[in-house]
Amino acid sequence: MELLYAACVGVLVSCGVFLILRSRTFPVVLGLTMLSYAVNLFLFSSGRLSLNSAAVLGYSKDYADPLPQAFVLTAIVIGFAMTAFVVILAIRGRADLGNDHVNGQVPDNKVKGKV
Amino acid sequence: MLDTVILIVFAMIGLSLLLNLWRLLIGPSVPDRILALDTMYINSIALIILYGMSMGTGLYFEAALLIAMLGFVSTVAVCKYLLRGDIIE
Amino acid sequence: MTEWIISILLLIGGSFVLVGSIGLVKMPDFFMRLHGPTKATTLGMASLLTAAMVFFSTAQSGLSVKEILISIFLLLTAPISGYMLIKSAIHHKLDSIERTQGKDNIEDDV
Amino acid sequence: MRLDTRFKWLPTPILSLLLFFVWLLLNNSVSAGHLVLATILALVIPWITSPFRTKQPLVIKPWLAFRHLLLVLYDIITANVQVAILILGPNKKLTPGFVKVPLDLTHSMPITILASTVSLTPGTVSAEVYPWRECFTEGKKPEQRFLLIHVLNLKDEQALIDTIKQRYEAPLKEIFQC
Amino acid sequence: MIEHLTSLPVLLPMLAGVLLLMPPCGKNKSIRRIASVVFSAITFLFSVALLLKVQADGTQVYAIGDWSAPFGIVLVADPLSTLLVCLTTLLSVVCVLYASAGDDEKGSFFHPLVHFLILGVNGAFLTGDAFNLFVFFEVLLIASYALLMHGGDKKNTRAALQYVIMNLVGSAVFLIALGVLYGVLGTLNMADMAQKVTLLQGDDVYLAKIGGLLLLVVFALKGALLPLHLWLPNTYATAMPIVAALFAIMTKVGVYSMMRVYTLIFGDEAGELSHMAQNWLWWLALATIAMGAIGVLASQDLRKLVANLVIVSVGTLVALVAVQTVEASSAAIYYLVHSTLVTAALFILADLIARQRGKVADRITAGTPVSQPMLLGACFIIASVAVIGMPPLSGFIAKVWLLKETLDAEYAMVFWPLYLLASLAVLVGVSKAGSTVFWNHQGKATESARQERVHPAQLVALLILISGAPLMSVFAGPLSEYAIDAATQLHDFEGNINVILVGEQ
Amino acid sequence: MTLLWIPLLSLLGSIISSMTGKLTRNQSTALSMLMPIIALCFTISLAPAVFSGDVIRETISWIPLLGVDIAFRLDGLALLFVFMILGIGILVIFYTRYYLSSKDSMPKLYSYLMLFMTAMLGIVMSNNVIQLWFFWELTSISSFLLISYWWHKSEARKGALMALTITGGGGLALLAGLLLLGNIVGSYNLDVILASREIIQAHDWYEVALILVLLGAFTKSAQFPFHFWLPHAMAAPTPVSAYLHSATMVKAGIFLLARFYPALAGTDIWFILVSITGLTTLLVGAYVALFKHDLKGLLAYSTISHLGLITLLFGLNTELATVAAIFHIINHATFKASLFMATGIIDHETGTRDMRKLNGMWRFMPYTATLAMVAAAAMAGVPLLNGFLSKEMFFAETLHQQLLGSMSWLIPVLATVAGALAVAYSARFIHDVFFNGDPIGLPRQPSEPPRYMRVPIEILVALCLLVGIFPNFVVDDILTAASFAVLGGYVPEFKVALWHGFNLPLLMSGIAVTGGLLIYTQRRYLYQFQASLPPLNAKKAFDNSIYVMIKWCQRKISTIENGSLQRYLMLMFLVVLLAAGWPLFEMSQLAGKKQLTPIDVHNAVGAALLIIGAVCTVIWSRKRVVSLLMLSVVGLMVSVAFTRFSAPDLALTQLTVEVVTIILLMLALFFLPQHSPRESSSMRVLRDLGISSALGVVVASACYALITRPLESISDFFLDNAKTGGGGTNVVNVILVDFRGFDTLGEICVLGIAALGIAKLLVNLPLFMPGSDSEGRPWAKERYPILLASISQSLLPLALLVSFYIFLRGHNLPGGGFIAGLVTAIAFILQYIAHGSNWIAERLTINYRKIIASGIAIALFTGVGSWFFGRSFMTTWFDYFDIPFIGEIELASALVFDLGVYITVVGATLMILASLGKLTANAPKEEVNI
Ligand code: NA
Ligand code: NA
Repeated sequence: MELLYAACVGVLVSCGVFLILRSRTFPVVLGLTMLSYAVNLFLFSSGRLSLNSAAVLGYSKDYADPLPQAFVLTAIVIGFAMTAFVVILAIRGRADLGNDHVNGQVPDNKVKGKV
Repeated sequence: MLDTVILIVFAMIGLSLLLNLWRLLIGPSVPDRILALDTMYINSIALIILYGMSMGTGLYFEAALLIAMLGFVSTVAVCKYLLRGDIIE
Repeated sequence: MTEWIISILLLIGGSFVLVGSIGLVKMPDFFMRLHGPTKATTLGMASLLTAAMVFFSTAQSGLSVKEILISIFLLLTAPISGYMLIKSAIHHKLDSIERTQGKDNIEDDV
Repeated sequence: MRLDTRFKWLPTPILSLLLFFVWLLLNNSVSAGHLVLATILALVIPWITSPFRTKQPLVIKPWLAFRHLLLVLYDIITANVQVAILILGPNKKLTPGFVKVPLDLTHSMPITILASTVSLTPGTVSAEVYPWRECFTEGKKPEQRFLLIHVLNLKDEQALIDTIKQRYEAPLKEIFQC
Repeated sequence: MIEHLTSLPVLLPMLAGVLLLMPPCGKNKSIRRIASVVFSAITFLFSVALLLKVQADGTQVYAIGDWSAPFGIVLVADPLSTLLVCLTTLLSVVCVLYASAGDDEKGSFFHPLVHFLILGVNGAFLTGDAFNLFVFFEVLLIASYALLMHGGDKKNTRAALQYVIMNLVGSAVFLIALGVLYGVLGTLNMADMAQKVTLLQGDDVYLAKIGGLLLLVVFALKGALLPLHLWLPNTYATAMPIVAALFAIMTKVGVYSMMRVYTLIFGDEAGELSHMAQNWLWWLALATIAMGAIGVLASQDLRKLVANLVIVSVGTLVALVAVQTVEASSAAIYYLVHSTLVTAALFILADLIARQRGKVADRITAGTPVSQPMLLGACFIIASVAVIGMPPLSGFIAKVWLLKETLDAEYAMVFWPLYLLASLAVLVGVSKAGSTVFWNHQGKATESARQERVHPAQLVALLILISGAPLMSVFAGPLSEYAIDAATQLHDFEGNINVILVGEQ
Repeated sequence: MTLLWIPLLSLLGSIISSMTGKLTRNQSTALSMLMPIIALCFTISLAPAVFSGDVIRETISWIPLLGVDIAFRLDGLALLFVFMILGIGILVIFYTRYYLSSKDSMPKLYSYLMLFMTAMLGIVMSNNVIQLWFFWELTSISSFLLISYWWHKSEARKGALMALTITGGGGLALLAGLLLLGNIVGSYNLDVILASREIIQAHDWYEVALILVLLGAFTKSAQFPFHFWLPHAMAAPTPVSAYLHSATMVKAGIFLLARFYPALAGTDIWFILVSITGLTTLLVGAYVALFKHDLKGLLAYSTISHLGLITLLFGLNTELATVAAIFHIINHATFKASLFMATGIIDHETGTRDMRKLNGMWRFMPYTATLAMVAAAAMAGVPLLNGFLSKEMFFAETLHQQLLGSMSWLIPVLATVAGALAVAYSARFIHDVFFNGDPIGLPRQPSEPPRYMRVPIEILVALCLLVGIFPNFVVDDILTAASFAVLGGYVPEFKVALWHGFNLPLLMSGIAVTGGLLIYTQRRYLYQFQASLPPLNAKKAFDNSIYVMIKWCQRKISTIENGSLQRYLMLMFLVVLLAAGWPLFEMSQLAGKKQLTPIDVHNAVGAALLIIGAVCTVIWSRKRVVSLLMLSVVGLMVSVAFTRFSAPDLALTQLTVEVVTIILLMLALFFLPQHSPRESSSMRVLRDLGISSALGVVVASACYALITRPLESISDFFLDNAKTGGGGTNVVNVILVDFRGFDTLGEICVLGIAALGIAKLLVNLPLFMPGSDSEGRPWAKERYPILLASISQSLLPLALLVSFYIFLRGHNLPGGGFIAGLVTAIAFILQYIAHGSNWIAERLTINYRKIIASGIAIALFTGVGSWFFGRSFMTTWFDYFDIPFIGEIELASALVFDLGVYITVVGATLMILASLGKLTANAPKEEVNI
């Protein structure tokens, strides 16, 4: 299971990073969201994986490490605030600049094969 | 026996989820995909409830409850988007 | 005894959920696909939740009935989700299969 | 049809009752503390949310409503078995169709309940309420409304319309007295 | 109150931010301005009080919620962090004062956002917990995002978008780093981490190294170290100048964090991991200086120029951090304060000049003369002399000091020529810019530009900053003692552990 | 009185004169001259002690930790320079009174001049090398200000900039050199450095330090090839040129050579560098001076030449040469300053300095002409004048050296050639200006200047004569004292005399005079030859090189900072890859020793869903809606994973956040274009794929390495103390509101600030609102579907109830303020979706700003509350109360804190959505689809 978990984190990172490297704001925002999923899973796993041991006293024999869970909670909330901001900023950017390119302008050389 | 049954039902839900994913992937239309996603939400409730039962803990009930409530909101929001574009107008 | 009840309820629930998803995949057009998830899945969920209710009521001390709540929620919301979906399908003018009757009952919504 | 309640402090008795029970359900408890809390919530929440409620007809016949609820639940179960069979059977046998059911109900809440019922019961899903609200001002000129439904396996259109009107719409009219 | 002094630099800005959103500050412009200035002044005074206390009684450790380290979050006020807190709060006084002349009304929520930014910066300086550091980083970042858009235009939006996206990625990296470190060390209190690092064995060492290097990436991004500096020039050059002036402290947060992490956690005691980033830091710092110098020469407007000066200062600071000796750190501390004040002053000056030059604004080209050449010119000369590092102002002392302390470093033979050449580039860039802007006149000023006068509030703000350079020079003696004291404590592994974890003074 | 007063008085003078704007010109001048005169008198009072061989010292502690002190010393060399600086300074101030027109600001020039004077005094009196550098750079700054005094003239600006660049660069080299010296001897004290000749010259860094110091000296003293700034500095007012660019500042470099002579000189490398540079400068300066038509240009090059001469003398490494050098410093200062002043008079009276126009001035201003001619004769080295004496000594010294081996004869020959050239340009100065026919097209009718304008020149010319005729009487003391200082306490036998008999130097002088006159008379041929050479314009070359450099920088910057976020991000990801990947390769084994958990089928399904969802989000990223739906699958599966791995709180949070995120992204979908165009080339895609998969692999490996290792963490403390110390059984929640409540406080601040920021972003936002969807379908007619509207109304109370439930139980069971807040917010968002923002606005008049503020305030004040119980911030309190009938209940301050969280979350979330909603509610949708 650990391998599967790590693989999932890796896939999320890859997909997130790939999307972040796109040129339009929407995919970038999607990528950031995806990356934050990956990061949350990663941070969460720093307390190791444990089954049926929620850190609620009296509900199980041994308990998962609660500290990373608290960290991830904070991270999720902060990530949410940041995502909200960047979404609205992207909208603002589109409104101000007339396009949704992350660089604020659509490159002239849209010729294929040219970066 | 219950454990076996739970395993079987797990498999059924797992299969359902895969079927949902299949529909989600092939579409063909956006409403099709939304429908598949909505069903996936509901099937996840089943999954979580089953987890709870297999672990013998009710700690995950609220998660299921929230999926029930919130999956609906997402579905409605996406549909509203398809219909009107602006979801909060 | 309760184990039997729980098992049967679970199996029924699981089957209905599965049937709903099968319908989702199998049916030929969107409108027909909608039926499975709105009905079969909802009932299946109700059955599963009842099983859970019985399970927790017996496994732990005291009655556990809060699972009903999820069922209530689903019963309240599933038709509306279906309604919103079918509205968007109509808006998108999705094709229904040839033999669908009464297509002219649909009004153009724009 | 009545829109206003008897008690100012209890504008929506059914809702309050629902909240009261839901609270107890959520907490799995009928301890004194929760009873008090449930009562308080059942009174306070409707009061807080009252601005967000449009005036709706009141349930005049609660008992009838309860009976109707049981009937619908029964129908849901039977209908689902039927639908399951339809789904698992060969697709070719199915003859889907769209049906327009004329409505006698005028208010949105009863219409919603009817549409939900229809969606949960035999092979039908509510699709649209015609005419759209944008073309129709509530309470002004009660125009004829239709409910568009999609039927999974349509055999007899008129029979279906009659069933819906009699089995589901009529009780609702009575419950809400409209 | 006195026993809670350590928490006040964090709590007061939060309180200020909150109160400024509420009536009567929320509605009334003048009340809001007065309240904001008063609040920032109070925060500054309490920070100074904390500084005095730290000087008198040694490092202060404040356990939030009475949960002692490593379990709870502690605030650690040592000479270095307190100094930076004072600097930050001073900057905030200047900023709100300056903005009260009218800039604050070019968008909503300026004052609360400034206080929230200060909250984040002070928190980052004071916290002794790595995850809490992340939280405060985010506080200051989100506030900076919002402030960046204050009174902005289209260019501004574009820069902000890029800045935000890069920093979001940075935050993700930060979290991964924290995850790795927690996963290896089982703690995120920095002193505790330092202690645990010494006990690492086997492959765990390399996992910790991943965490440490990723943290370095994050701090390098915040601090604008090459090649992660690319966000800075546009961001600072398009932000409203007073905001950019305030941002002068933000890159320093990154550098400060580097100092903390790479002296305490991965410092001398860290065994295999000690000084693991030194080589990286060193070469990146050099490249940053070079890049900044090139940028200074290339700049076509004043704000861009100052932004590049910020990059040079970051490179210089990081080079000093990389030397990792007490002496170099003390030079870094002095240089940090100096460069923050001076670049902030230059941003403000660029703004005042731009206002008085009308259409050409702050572009380095012939244009209409400023309407108050004596005042602005004098201030510009002072700031320039300071930033170039010429006597008699603070820049000269910083330059002498940092050259002296890098002489024995491994790479001095690369650093010295590079740094001196960069200084020359800065000299050429700044003097060329100044003589063009002030002396190369062309065309007539528009009526509105001609009537533009420095507002008294702006003047006071400017003078506070400008006076920093001569004061830091005159009081270089005591300041240098303070810096060395701060650097000594920064490098004192045992002492830090004892104070934070054991609670001994 | 202490030494400090000398520069201090001068500084005081600078400040005083800057404030004389309201006074008359005479008053201003008098006041300005006062301070230097006092300083001069003071210096004179100190002179006897110095002449007797004492060195006066004065130290004030400044930055002891750096070894930087304010330290002054007055020895013979310093005394000589102080006399020159103050003496000529006073004369220049006096002269300036008549030179400046009424348009020019006199206080400003005086102030700058005296600031410069301060700096010069500081240099020559420093006893600490860092302090020396301090004043060294101050001369650069004040010289910049003085050259650009007429800043409206382009050449003044450019000349100032050039001077600053060259001398500033040299200054940096000097600093490096001085720091090295300080490091070698372990002190910045000049006394120590000067006494450490052996240590220094034996040190590995000696050559480097020497070169650096010489760079400083040569740039300042305009030695070849750094000489070109000096002629352009002539854009300054003539008094400034007289003072800075002949008598004092350019001598600072020479002073430096003299100052460090005891420590640095005497080696071959010193000889080679200094003498070759001096010789070259001597010749180049003298040669170029011949061709200058501008009077000041001629004088500038002549200055360069003379500076070269002095440098050469220092390079000759003999004691007598050094004495000669010092002597020539004095002589050059007197005649060159007077020549500049004379030029100033000519310029002042005629309006031009062009020698092609200036002819026959003798007739218009015979008195001035006489003075100028005497000074020029001194410059040429005519007997009876001071220039002759030092030049004789120079010639003599060139003969005595053997350092070029068999080619040593070259030096006297070249020296003679230079002497001839000097005679030639001096002759030109005299003949071309004062005789040579009638003036051509002068702007002004010339006449004698105001009487007192000539006084400074008279004094200086008198000095030339005095020194020339009675050298022993006038300069012996000071020359001895200065030489004593330079030579480190040893003065050779020297005799400054008018007549040494017929000897080789005299012959050389004779050849030089004859040759010079010959060159001048035959200059036509020389001019033709010069004209045939390609023109060499130093200013253009300098400007060009600066321009080229700046263009290069701009190109570099624009290629590096090309505004492409993808580039920046790629760099960042590469750095991350390196940082995280590198240590992975150092590991011996990735997997740890922890017992692994087996995979079960539903986990596999979940993982499959997650992975496929993620991959499809990427694949369909250009079909934005579909991509978003795929992302939802990922989000859902992440929540499911949290439940699976025992994190119910996380699952709840993730779920609620997910919904709000989706809604936000729906908004983005509407306001942003519906599709992403295909923009990336295949190569680009391949590159990105490479980076992203590498990163994925690295992070996954790190993750795997972590979770397969056992962990010892501090968490047991939380598990042990949650109930007893925090009063709750949900440890995660207790951590959030108690152990690490500070994080949570920060977190809600982030949320609140984000909401404020978003509201800020939305002010005056011009939105693109398409009138149809991406496939061109117009939007549906029904804005608020009827069934949705009524069902959402019914859900609201239910959702509030649930959120209250979740809020209340949070401390002991999964839930809490944040989740509850989001549930409430989502319930309201549903109302927005179902009814629109106008409908809400009619019913709910809440200022979200205040809500957020009060939420944070509640949390903050809960924390502060503990102060009143003498505890630190955020110390929580809880207790159990037995209430009759109801039973035991727990009251905890953490609950109030959580309430703050709840309120902030509701406020922030709704503010974000409501602000956008309000903006679009009444705006018409456009019929265009962009
Ligand atoms: Na809207
Ligand atoms: Na999220």
